[in-house]
Amino acid sequence: MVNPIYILILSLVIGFLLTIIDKAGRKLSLFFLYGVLSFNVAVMFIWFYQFAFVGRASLMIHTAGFIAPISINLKLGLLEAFVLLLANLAGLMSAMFLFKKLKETHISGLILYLVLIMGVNGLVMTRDLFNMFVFIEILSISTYALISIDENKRSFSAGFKYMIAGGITSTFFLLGIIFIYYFTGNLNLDTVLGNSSMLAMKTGVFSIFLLIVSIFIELKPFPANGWALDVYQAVNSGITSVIAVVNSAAILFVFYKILPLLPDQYLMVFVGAGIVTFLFSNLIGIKQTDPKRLLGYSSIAQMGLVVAAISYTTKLNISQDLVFIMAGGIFINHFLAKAGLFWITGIIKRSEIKDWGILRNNTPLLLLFGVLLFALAGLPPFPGFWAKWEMAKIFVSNNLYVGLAAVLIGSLFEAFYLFRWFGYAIKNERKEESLKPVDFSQLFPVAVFVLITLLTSVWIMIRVYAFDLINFLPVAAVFGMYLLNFLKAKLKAVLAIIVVILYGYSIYPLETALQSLFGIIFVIGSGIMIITTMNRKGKISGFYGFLLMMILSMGNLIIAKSFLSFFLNWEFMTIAAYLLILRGKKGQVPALTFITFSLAGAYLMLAGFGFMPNVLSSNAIINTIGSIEIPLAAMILLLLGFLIKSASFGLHIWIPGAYAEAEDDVTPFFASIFSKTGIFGLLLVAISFIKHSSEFNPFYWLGWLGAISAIVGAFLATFQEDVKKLMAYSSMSQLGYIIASVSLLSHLGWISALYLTLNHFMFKAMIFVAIAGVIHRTGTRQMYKMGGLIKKMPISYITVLIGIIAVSGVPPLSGFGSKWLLYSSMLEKGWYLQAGVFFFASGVSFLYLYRMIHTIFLGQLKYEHQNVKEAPIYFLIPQVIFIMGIMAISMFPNLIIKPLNSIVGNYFASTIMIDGYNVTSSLGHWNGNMVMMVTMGVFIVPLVFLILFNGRTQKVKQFNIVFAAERPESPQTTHFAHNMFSHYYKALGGLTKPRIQNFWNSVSEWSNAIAGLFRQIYTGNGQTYLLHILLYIVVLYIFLGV
Amino acid sequence: MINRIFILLALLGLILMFLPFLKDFDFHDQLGDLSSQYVEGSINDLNSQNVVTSVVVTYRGLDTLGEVTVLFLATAGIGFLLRTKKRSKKSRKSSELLQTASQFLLVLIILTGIYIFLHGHLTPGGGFQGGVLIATAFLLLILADANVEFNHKVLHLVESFSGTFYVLIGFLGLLLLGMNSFLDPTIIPLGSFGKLLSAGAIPVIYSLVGLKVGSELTTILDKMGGE
Amino acid sequence: MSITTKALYVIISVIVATIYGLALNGVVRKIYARVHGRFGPPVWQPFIDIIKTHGNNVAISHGIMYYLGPVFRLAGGLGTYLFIPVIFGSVVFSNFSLAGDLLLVMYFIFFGQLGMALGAGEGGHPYSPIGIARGLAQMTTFEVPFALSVIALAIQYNTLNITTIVAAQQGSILNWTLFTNPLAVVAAMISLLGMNMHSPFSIVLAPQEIPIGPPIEMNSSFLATLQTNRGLFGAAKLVLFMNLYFGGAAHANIFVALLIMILKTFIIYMFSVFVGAAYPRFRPEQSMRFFLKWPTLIGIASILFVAYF
Amino acid sequence: MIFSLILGFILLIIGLYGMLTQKNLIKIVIGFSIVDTGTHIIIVSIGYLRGKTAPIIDNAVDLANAAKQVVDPIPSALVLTAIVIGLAVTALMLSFIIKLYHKNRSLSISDYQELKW
Repeated sequence: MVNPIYILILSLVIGFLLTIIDKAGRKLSLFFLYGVLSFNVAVMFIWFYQFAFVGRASLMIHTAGFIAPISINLKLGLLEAFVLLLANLAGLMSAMFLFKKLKETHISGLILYLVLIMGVNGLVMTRDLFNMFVFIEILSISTYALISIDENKRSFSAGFKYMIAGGITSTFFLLGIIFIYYFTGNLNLDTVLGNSSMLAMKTGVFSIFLLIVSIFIELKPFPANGWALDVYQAVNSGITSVIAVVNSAAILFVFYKILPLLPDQYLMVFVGAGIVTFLFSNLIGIKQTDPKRLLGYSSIAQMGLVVAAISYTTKLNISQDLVFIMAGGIFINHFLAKAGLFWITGIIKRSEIKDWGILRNNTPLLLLFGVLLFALAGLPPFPGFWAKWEMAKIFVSNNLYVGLAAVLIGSLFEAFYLFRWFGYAIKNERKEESLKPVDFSQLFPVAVFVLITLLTSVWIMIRVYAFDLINFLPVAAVFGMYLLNFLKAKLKAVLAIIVVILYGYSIYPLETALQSLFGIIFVIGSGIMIITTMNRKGKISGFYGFLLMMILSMGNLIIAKSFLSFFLNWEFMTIAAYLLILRGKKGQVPALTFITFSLAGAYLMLAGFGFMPNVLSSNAIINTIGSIEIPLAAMILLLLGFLIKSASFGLHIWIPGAYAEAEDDVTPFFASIFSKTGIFGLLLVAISFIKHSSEFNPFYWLGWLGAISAIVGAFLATFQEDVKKLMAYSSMSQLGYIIASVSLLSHLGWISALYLTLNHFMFKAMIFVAIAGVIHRTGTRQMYKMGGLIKKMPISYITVLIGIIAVSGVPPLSGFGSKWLLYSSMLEKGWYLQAGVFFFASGVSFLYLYRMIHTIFLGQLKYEHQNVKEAPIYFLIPQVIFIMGIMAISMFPNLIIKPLNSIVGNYFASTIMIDGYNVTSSLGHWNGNMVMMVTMGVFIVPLVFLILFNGRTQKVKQFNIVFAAERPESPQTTHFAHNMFSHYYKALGGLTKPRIQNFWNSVSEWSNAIAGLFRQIYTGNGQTYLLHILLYIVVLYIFLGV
Repeated sequence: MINRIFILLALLGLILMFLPFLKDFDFHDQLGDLSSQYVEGSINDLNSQNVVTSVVVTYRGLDTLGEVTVLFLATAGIGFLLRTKKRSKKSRKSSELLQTASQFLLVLIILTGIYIFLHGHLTPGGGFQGGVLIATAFLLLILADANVEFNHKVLHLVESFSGTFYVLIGFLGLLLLGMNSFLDPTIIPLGSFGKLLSAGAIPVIYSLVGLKVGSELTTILDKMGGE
Repeated sequence: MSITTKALYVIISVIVATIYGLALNGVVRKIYARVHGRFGPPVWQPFIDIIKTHGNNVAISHGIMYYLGPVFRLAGGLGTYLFIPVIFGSVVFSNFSLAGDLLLVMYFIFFGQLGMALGAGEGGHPYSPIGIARGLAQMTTFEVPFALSVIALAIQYNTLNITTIVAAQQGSILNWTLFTNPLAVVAAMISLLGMNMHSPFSIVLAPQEIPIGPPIEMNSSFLATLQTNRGLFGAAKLVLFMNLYFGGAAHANIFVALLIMILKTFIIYMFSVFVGAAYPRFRPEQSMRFFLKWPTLIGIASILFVAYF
Repeated sequence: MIFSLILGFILLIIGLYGMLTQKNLIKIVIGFSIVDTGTHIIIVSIGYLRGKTAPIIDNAVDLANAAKQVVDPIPSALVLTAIVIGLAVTALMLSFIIKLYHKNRSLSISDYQELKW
């Protein structure tokens, strides 16, 4: 084994000699620089391997032939090796990134860089307090100097501020050391730790405080961190990434080393300070438009979170594994992602996130950017996700609710600004200028870090959580499809269908019929819907991968065996959905709204799952949830999370944008399939609730919420001109029905819930597919621009017709069954007023349905649509399949009622009687088959009659109407379409005001205003920053309450 | 104004924080365990008269290496920062007295510096002090003539090799005495207590430190003097 | 019961209802004329109209949906009627009430309206969708008090089965819903005004100034079908109201029972006629808002009344 | 109450006050130097033992009983390092000022605030 002290020796010797070596040419110097840096990595890799996989005990290296505490000693254990491996790797990669710069700059730059990395190694390994000070200074001074690598005024002024701050904090550090020496007579950390009783009095704690707080300030706590932000913004990206990750990692490790000095009861101050930093930095982050400053805020926030995690785990003394996942997870996540992103900012060199559309010119770089951004946002499968999961559990189990809330809100802010950035990169208008070809030396480091991020993620999934391979499928699908990117879209679609079929086959048979029901919707339904996408031409990169990701993760929800697996796939699904929405032409803003709301929901769920016991079972969670009692708080949190997905009233504002702006053949997935995941979630909670009913019944209120969603959704749909928005609000309304019927918690209620679910799945799918075909042909979503298309697209018309009959609940189609079940169950339960609201809502649904079908298909055909053809066959196939499905369950309701009866029979005693086709509830009866027969009878009799009496009618042309004694010629003025229900709008008066939209707008404005207010503290003046630091120390000491 | 109040508040806060320490502070009556061990060890194990030197060079040798590195970094950093600026020729002339004296004093001061670091293990002083003294000699030259040109090659060579040898001596300890012996002075016989050739490698290290500090400070002065 | 017998009964039932409905229309026109001081058409004028329009040779069609519109409309009327038991206890007039309960009837009402709306829409005349838009919008509002009132009934009788509801009202006039739950009846009767589209809620058709609504482009047999339906559908609605709120028609003798039905439905109809003759017409938004205010509150009150008192 | 310690502390506060109130960059660095010096005085004071001599084992010290006669050598060793480090930082700060002055011809800290928020 190589003694790690050789890292110091080699670095120093080469550092000292570089001036002379450089005389022989820069190439040689660079060779030595990279050589030493690679040596560092290699040494640390070997040691890391030894500690982690061979199980070697940690290594103590003393110096000068004396054993500590007489001499200074170094320690290399698993943690040290881990941190140093990363740090050295980042050092090497950053040096590679800086290759061009280092080739040209003064030789001192290389020396400084080399010694900086050496300082990091020393700092992490040393166990002597004063030696830490020395290494911190080595680190700081080399950093100060390297800041000037780009010679501009901004970096000089930032550097000066940095020096002032750094100088003062190290003074305090020094004072802390000497005070501790005064009390203990020793400087060796381990000895001091052993004698900590000597520091138990007030002045002793004060000394420790001085020591820790100065390190803490080096970690940039809010608000004593203005200097760091300026540095992040101004300095060359390669150096910034070193400062942000390598230096921070070393300092953080020092913090971790010395933290145990502080008695446990004081640790909460640092937990609090860390969380405050996380929250506020992310809050201010939402105001940032400069990517580097934005990343700076994010860095600071992440460090705050790591500090909080470290302090808290130190306080609690929990198991090492958890510490590793929680603090280590956040750390490594931040480390890899932040370094990578800083490098990318150095490649792109655009100081406004709005200009980042240029990134699209380079697909590999865009991909790398995406992975890193998603990792930073704490999404699965990246390490930050697992860390937050564990954090939620630990915070909850220790009743640290405020902390958890702050962390989650902060995470949401962070995700918001990161995804806004991502949106600009993906969607913002591309300027004419093209991206210069990216040097391999600059791309390589990013790629390496992305690879490590992915490997770490996989490692955590396999080794720590022991996930089945099936949980990897969603991600594997993305990569698989990326590799097959060269294929034509049709081929990829076929492939996707095959994958879905194989997947379905592999999870079949499911344990229960309830699972099978959702399996039909999520998997089979998706498989059918993929046919629609075969109409696409070209390669369509980045589509099928995400589509498969969404489908497979939805499928995994059904078979998830633990909450974690459920949540993991839930997040996968959200990511995929986000990316699919973002693909839409104007998808930027809707996608951002969607992801913000979805992540808010996810964080609520995360908090909720924090309250849940761990489940170890070989059965799917949906089947075992009945035996688990969900605490009330968790239930409410989870319900809120699921309600966001099912676009319940108040949480619905993402839905019109997301549905409307997603590509037309993707919207059916969202509306008919994706929306059901929220319902699945509600059922999950409800099943537990019915087995352990508590005093307070959240489902009663959920019932009302469903009712309000139904009516408000219907109102909103009525006043839309955009057909997709109309159907989006219609979905909100229909999901309101389902939410309410789930909330009934009764036999009939759940039958109606599942019936509605299945019905909504089919009719929403066919209507949206039909509409996609219409939009495909006409090129517009504004309904009033269409009209008279019945003659051109008869099959689509029939689909929509059957669809709207099924939506509206008019007999004899399946919709009536759902309405009958719904009202019967509501009245049975005693929810009379709610039933009244639903009656109203179902009346209003006629308005928008008629508006849609009339405005598009009836009335006057526009001249520009004279040559429109029927939708392509790929649109028609799914339509026909779903028509057959609707007709089947309409003719033979037993096909569905009987299975549903038996599914729900597992949870409630049956309250209906099924006799032949006659379904009898305690209130009424319904014979679907007979209704169908009678209806066909009464329809056919007049038809035959009419044909007999009036068989030969005269076909007339389009304008053969008498209209105020004239023959109109302009379809636009003759087509009564635009603003069709203006009178209704007037009549409703105050009910139509967009109050919820206004509410969320003001939430957004207030957050921005508050962020704007807080960032005023960063005046840009170095003295103010120093004042912040001093005040911060004083205030923190007051909070310490010694 | 409000800024002033905050400044006063911050300083007042700091004073109040430190006050308990100041109030309770009293000098220790005797050495702590570690210090006593150092004093004993310096006499018995290292044969070094100057305990501070023993501590600096041996017991806390890693600190000293770091310290040298810091100074080295400062030199490199200043070189890096001021890399592009052309040396501006100044026409300021010093008094003849200074010019003459500087020539005369130069050697004397340098010799004194060398004495100080060579005797670092015996008398007060050491590498740093000696090095600083050497640098002052060159400062004198700069003061006397702002346009004085030093031989950078020599400076670099001295700087680089003194540092390198310092590390290599430490490395020799590793090589000869085992993994815990980086910077162990006992690679060279300890000699007899109180003599110049005692304390093992301590005088060698201190001499190298002296050379290094001297050349580095000179470089710094040169660089900054040029601006 | 064999299918043929059932079919026979159904045909009898439908013919009786159609004739009655059309006659009722004639009577109303007569009454309106007399109120206005005119002589008015004969009572059998609707029958003459139907025969005449059927006799027209020229029929134009704008397309299949246009063709099917009247069919839908009549099917809706027929179906609605057929799912209602007309005479309590009568086998001939029980229709297909076994197929479903009150909810089925309420939703089947929409069947014809929707089909007609679509058919008229294909005609391409802008007045039809204007009328439809108004009609649908108004419908959503008057359905609210009606639905609330039906919910109140469901609570009161603990069933949605029309026959059972009628059965519960037998015995004494005081058992009628009119007396046991007057609030529900008030709410329902107000919404009946909207359903019948008489003044003040006649803006949907705007019958005097410019004829608006689905029939505008319908001619010959199509119009005849619509007119037939108007009779039948009107009768069906009245029968429903009679069953729900006024004790239904029950008597051992089927003809007496029919007479009772005619009498009751006539009075119910007269209510809306008289109101229509007495009040001026609302603008669309006025009428919609009207239904969402007092009638709805009354409906809610009726639910609260039966549910909690 | 120990005079030297208090002196060091007073210097620390004065230095900080100077750093916080002076607008001139060079004066700020001077403030920093004062802080540094104060710190060094504090360090040395802590190592002092009443009535003991310097930790150099010459004729003034009894070889056998040396540990009882000398002041603490460790703070002296530490202060040496601290001084050098302080020097290095100060030198670097001054270089920064030189660069800033070259770029902007101003020594007032309020002229270097373009990075903010």
